[in-house]
Amino acid sequence: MINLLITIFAPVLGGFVFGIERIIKARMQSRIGPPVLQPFYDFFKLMDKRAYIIHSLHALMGIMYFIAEWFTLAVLLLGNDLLIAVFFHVIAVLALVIGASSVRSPYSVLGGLRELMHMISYEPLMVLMAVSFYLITGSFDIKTILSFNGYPIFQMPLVFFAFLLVIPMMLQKSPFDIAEAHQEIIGGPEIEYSGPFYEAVYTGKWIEYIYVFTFVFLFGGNHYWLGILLVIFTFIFVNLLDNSTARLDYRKMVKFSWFVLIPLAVLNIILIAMWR
Amino acid sequence: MKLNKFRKKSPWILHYNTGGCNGCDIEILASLAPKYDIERFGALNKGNPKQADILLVTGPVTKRCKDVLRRLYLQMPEPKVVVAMGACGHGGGVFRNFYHVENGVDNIIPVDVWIPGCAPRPEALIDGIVEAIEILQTKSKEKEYIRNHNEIIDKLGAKDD
Amino acid sequence: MASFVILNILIPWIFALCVYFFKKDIITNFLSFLLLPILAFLSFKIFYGNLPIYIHTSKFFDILMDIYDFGLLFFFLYVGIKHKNAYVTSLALLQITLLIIVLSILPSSSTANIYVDKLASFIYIIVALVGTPIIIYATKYMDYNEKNKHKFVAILLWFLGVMNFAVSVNNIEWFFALFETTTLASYALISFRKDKEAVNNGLLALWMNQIGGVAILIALMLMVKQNGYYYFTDILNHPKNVAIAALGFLSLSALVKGAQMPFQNWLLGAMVAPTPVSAILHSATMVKIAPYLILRIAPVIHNTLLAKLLIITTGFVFVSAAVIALTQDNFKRILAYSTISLLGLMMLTAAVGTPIAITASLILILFHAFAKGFLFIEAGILEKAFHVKYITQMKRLIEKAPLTMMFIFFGFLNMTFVPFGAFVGKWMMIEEASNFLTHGSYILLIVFVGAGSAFLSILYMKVLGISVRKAHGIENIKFIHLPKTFNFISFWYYLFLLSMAIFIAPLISNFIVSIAKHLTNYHINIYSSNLSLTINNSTLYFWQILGALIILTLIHILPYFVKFKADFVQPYNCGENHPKYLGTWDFECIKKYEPFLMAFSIALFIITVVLGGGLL
Amino acid sequence: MLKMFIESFKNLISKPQTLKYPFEPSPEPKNYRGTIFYNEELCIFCDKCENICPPGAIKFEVIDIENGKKQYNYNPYLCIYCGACVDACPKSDEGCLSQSDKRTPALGREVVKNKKLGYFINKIDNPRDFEKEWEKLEKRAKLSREKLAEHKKQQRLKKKEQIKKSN
Amino acid sequence: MGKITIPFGSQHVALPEPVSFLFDTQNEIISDVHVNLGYVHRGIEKAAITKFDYTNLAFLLTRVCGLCSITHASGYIHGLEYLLNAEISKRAEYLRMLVIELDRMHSHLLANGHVAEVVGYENLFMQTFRYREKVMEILERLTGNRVQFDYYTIGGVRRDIDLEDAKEIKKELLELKPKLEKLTEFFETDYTFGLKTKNIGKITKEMALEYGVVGPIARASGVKTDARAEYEYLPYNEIGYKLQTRKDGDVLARNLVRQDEILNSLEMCLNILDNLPEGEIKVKTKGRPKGEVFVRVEAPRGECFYYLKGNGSKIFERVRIRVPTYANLPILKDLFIGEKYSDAQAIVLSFDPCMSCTAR
Amino acid sequence: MINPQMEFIKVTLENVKETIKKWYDPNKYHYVTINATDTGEDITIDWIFSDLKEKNKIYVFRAENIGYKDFIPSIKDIVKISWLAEFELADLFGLNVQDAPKGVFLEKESIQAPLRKETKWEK
Ligand code: SF4
Ligand code: SF4
Ligand code: SF4
Ligand code: SF4
Ligand code: SF4
Ligand code: SF4
Ligand code: SF4
Ligand code: SF4
Repeated sequence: MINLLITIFAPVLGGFVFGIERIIKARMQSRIGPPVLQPFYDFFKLMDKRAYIIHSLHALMGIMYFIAEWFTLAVLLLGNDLLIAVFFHVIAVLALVIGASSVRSPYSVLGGLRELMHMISYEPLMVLMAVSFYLITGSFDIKTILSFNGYPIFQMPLVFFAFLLVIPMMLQKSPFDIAEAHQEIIGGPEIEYSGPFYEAVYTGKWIEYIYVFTFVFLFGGNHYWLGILLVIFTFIFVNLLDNSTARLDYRKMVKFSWFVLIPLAVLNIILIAMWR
Repeated sequence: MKLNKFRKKSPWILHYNTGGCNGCDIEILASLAPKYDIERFGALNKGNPKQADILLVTGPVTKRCKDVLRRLYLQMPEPKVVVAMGACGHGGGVFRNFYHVENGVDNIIPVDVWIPGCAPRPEALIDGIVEAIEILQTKSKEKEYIRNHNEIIDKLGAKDD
Repeated sequence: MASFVILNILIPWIFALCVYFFKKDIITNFLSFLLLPILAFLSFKIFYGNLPIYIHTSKFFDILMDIYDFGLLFFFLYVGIKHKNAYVTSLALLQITLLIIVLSILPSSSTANIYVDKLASFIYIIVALVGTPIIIYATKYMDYNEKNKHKFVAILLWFLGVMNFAVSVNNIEWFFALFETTTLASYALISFRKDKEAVNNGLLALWMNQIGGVAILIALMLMVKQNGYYYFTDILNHPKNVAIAALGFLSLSALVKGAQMPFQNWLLGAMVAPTPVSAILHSATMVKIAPYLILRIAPVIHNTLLAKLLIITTGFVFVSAAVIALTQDNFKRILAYSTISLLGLMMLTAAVGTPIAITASLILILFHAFAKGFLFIEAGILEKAFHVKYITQMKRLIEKAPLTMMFIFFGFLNMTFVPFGAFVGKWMMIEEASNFLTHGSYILLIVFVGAGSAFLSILYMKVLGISVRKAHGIENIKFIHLPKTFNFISFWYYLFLLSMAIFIAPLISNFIVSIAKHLTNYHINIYSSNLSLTINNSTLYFWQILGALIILTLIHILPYFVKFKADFVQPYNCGENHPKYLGTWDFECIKKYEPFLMAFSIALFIITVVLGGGLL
Repeated sequence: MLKMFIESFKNLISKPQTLKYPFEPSPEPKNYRGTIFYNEELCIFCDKCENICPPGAIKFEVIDIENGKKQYNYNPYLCIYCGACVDACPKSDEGCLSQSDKRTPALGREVVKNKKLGYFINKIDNPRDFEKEWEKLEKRAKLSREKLAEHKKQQRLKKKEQIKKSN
Repeated sequence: MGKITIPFGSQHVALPEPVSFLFDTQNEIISDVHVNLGYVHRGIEKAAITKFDYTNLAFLLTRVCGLCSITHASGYIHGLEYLLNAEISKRAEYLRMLVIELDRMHSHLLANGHVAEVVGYENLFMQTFRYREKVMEILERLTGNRVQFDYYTIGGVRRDIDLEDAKEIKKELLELKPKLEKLTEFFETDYTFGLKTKNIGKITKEMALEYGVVGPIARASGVKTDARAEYEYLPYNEIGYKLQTRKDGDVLARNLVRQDEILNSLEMCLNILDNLPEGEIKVKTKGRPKGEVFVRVEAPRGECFYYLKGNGSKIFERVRIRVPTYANLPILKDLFIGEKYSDAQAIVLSFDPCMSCTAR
Repeated sequence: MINPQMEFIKVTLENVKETIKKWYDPNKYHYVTINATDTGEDITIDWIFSDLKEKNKIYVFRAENIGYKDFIPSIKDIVKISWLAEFELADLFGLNVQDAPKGVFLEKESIQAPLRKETKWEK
């Protein structure tokens, strides 16, 4: 039931998370920052803009991205398989990338290509994470994991660590905000969207927050307090990291993911597998 | 629900220097920084006409910049306001009547708010933006045209490969 | 039932002869159209008939086969000498020597020479449903300024017959003959255009595949020497006794046939031939022998070192072929690399050998056949009707060739995305592998599968990205009239793929699981209810399938129909109006690593054969 | 990276540095170079301010050629607040021309009027006309100058003639 | 097939002013560059010899560029004073140096902050600007405007500094000092910042000499050049000026040279405030400019060069401005080749380019 | 007061390249810029250098009495970066400089050769 509610209200929830994040970020930079409801103000303002598009395909892909993100979240929360949810996420990426590449704007195209590099960096790790959950709890089922009497975080610390560093890749945060790279490609895939169509992409990102933090929550097993604690910790950590690093190159990101994070996760999995 | 009240709360800015001395531009930077932090009003420096509400223009508009300025203006979705910052933006400021200067932003695109000063303080910029969002709220979503719209659109046409 | 099998094998041969001799458009077209219902009917009849079927043949056929073998090998020798190709010549000589040795030590056996089980008939179905349409397509394709249409179609027809035959033989010595026949057929097809490049590539394919032949002969020798078995059924019935080295060599021949790195070049070279050749090689025939062979021996090698090494080798190929594909700019070459990559995956899953893995492998074979056939057909249409060969030329394809673009889009979606078969295969595989994580190779497997599919997705998205790129609205789409045949074939595949995706749950749980069950004799934990698919404890719900399908369908079809009422603007270019060139990344630096990947795959290859085969 | 990590955390828990302008005032420092104020009573119409003004934000228009009566017009939006006019004004000590330390408000929905800003701005109602009107004024002022010069020349000639006549 | 042309400018978030680079890239690696730098050409040199006379020309010339407005004024007015043969008081000289050095501090902080911003290090940008605001406050208090100081005037400066202000400014500067040192440390030791800036856009000493690079860019490559040391226009040797150099010549070295100079400027400001001589702030000058003079002054970005030619009338015959970016730009074009597009922003902004003075 | 040590070296358009080539050493001298002045009838061009070691020293290679149509050689093979100043001469003075395109600074629609005395600047 609660899953259904979260799924349905994901955009709202994500908006709040995003709003809080903007404040936290501002505070870390010793600014006051926008109000909490700022994302919603943006949302309604964008609703009210005149629609400008490059062509219909592009605009459509923005909307499809939003739908796919939402659907992915539904698959994660309402289905019972982590792995499938991980694979579903690719659809959202597809919509985003196709949209980004469909316009003749170098920034958008580069953003799309960089988005692919993001995908290659986090997708295998997500699979490994799902597998390690299976290994510990004996199921890919989110409900089983949440009723697992144990502390997944303590059994898979390395996976958690790797995931902690993958989150910036998924949420486009420094040092891995490469596809969005505001100062380089001015938002990348989303640059050409405007008005109501941009809104779809914009809110799609909020849902991504919920999607990611759901995974973090799972690390608490059936100790929900731990899950919540982890979510808060991750949230703060990711923002601190965002504020204390420069943006890296996409090559560095891919290398980092492949030569540091994935081996770490694999190591952890091997250790658990042998331990059992 | 009247959506236009939200325009006031999230003005996204596109900034373009059309050949001023940079004095105004660094004040824009300063107003992003902690001391003034215009993000308090939800303002973001978007750097992208497609998602901007306020076109913040500095400088007297040199001959080479004017087409760029037009393009940026045309790429912004309505409702939009144009804020000309600094003396340059109004009649060219100290560069008035120079041979390579178009004498202010209003000669190229319709301006809604002029911020006086050379360079204006960030406070003045904030005042200007507050003024701009008031105007933004009253604007309609109808398409806005610039002088000689069709001619200019033809002139600005992009090439394909 | 036996007669059906024989008909199934012979009809393509007969039709081929007719086409070859009559050289009449009507006859060619008619026969190729006719073949589709005939083969489809026969193969389904066999599949749902009483299996397995054993057909005993008289001694006469054995001798005939031997003679045929020698004839074939001497022909290779002739080709080698004629084209002054040392590889072909020496390999042919080697094969002849080995064959003589094998024949001299071959004991006589009473096991049936032809053995058709569910796996074989499954391949029949693929040949019928995927291969035949390609021939129909070829009849039209060859009308576009190509020569020797009838000869070409005849070879294709014959090829199908050979393929059908190859998967039905039980006798490994016969299998060798047919294996080499497919080699011959591929040589004939690849060098069909007779220009220098074509002949060279044909020779390349020839000698590389000959290595596979040699491997089979060595395997035969070892097998016969160890315990005198040289029938698949015998091997399967007495798994304990079989020389693991022999199986190693058999897998080696599979790897060669499956164009696994470092032997990928012959399949890439096949590009120079008319596109139907690629289509048929990549989808229904030839390369499918590779996973077929592994599947055949899967129950025996299950859980051996050989299997694990095979997993690593093929997994490595799966990833690295996908990576190398990123650097390519020829559309057909990209498809070829993705075939190599996916063949790796198929063999990997087959080598795992657990019932679910075998199911996964079969799913992959089926879906890959359809999707790849489809894609190559579209590639051919692109080439002939739109003169597009390189992905740089694919710019604005969505406007120039909307329908073809849509089909390509769908084909690509089928290759990796949820809920299509390729995804289901991978998902099953990871689910299954998660149970065996104490084995290092299975963790690697998961990494390989995760990484490889990510790379493949990137590849497809990159290509799609270029083809949808457009400056202005997709308003003035011109549906260029393509020949009816082309459209028929395209829709044939399209609808098949679509319906297979919707009904994927029953398709798998009823159709494919039955084959896997037949192969492994285990109960398989795959069910479907209400079109939802359950594997072990995980379920792919129908609403998920449907949702994904709707989203993807919307993504690839809707652009043609949706027109937003909005103002159009130009893309942002810093306010400038530069003439601009927008390609895509060619991943230049990966090319630098290509030799390393190659070297690594060679090393893996040798390790597989040497260690896996227990030669040390 | 680590240092900044800690710094960010410190910032998070300490007070932000932001000024709450416009909700709290942020006055200009004393001596800020703000709007130029004019006091017509003290002006001797020497035109020094007009001549030195770099952008030409001060324009005197001769409205009565007979008497040589001039009107001070000032465009605070064109002004670069350099203060050169005040420096040049011989009467600035008395306060004929002075630079206040307040900013001019932005020109948006309405024109903020003030007697001290001279004639021009008090005549304009629509902010959108501002620039155009100023351009016209510039032309008018130039013309009136020429006319005045012409007039003076005529008068001088007349005087000369008168002197001649009287002689 | 890998070629993608990426426009960078004229309107781009990472660029404060209009200049346009068109990069041909291959996998984001730059293979060719086309530069268009004439966006800001307004015709100042022509105006300087027609519309403006020597009394109000300074107001125009400070608006050549907002960041080093004081430098332009100094370049012009030093030249003018030479032509008018005007000797100015010590106090005025010291006050001039005070504002020039404060201006250098704010300009350098801006440049460094901007580099931090474009490498995606938003917080470092914010911190830099937070401290820069303090300098701006001081400057505003001293001159009456935050950007266009209009502080120089013929024969001296336009405003005096009163005792109370001097004390307060000194206090603020002393407070600022540890913070700026901390900032230097951030720049110097930050790992990710180093990844984006070390060995990027490298200029060797030989290259720097060959290309005639000036200012912090040259000093970052180890070339000892600084107009403050090479050209006597203000008594810099009296207030503890030190020439700062670094060796690496990459983006990071440029930032660090600036950072060092900020600290040196801070020292100088403190010295000036301690040893402020008494005297008039402005002397009366006579006559009209006649003759020609070449002036070199050190702007934050490097050496700023003025050529003035007067013919005894109120209006000059020729005013030539050569600004540091004008000298530094040619090397920039060659520097891009082979770098990644994602580093291009940092390279451009580490030059702290000032197009409005380049094109004038 | 400043104290510039200006050293004028008279050159002609023909020998300027050789003179500079013989004299120039990037390790000793710093190229500043090229400057032109319109005297009303003809043009004076200065190639300006400064000294890296010696204080206040400025070298000026001066070519006088140059006609508006004269061909001006480029020194970009001696000083790599002189092209920018040469482009400027071509644009702002409308001179005929070796290898210099027009339009780097000026738009086509604007007035041309603005820095000549004869060009009226007010609109
Ligand atoms: S108004 Fe003044 S400070 Fe602003 S750009 Fe123009 S000249 Fe510079
Ligand atoms: S590192 Fe360079 S060559 Fe390698 S894939 Fe990336 S862009 Fe291509
Ligand atoms: S006192 Fe003033 S008004 Fe009278 S002549 Fe002198 S400058 Fe002119
Ligand atoms: S302050 Fe300067 S610009 Fe303003 S009116 Fe006075 S002289 Fe003119
Ligand atoms: S300078 Fe002073 S007195 Fe003279 S006209 Fe101007 S305001 Fe009047
Ligand atoms: S802060 Fe943004 S708008 Fe301002 S100069 Fe920097 S990039 Fe440009
Ligand atoms: S370097 Fe540029 S900004 Fe600095 S003083 Fe010189 S012209 Fe002005
Ligand atoms: S480079 Fe730009 S910011 Fe710097 S002084 Fe010149 S114009 Fe001003």
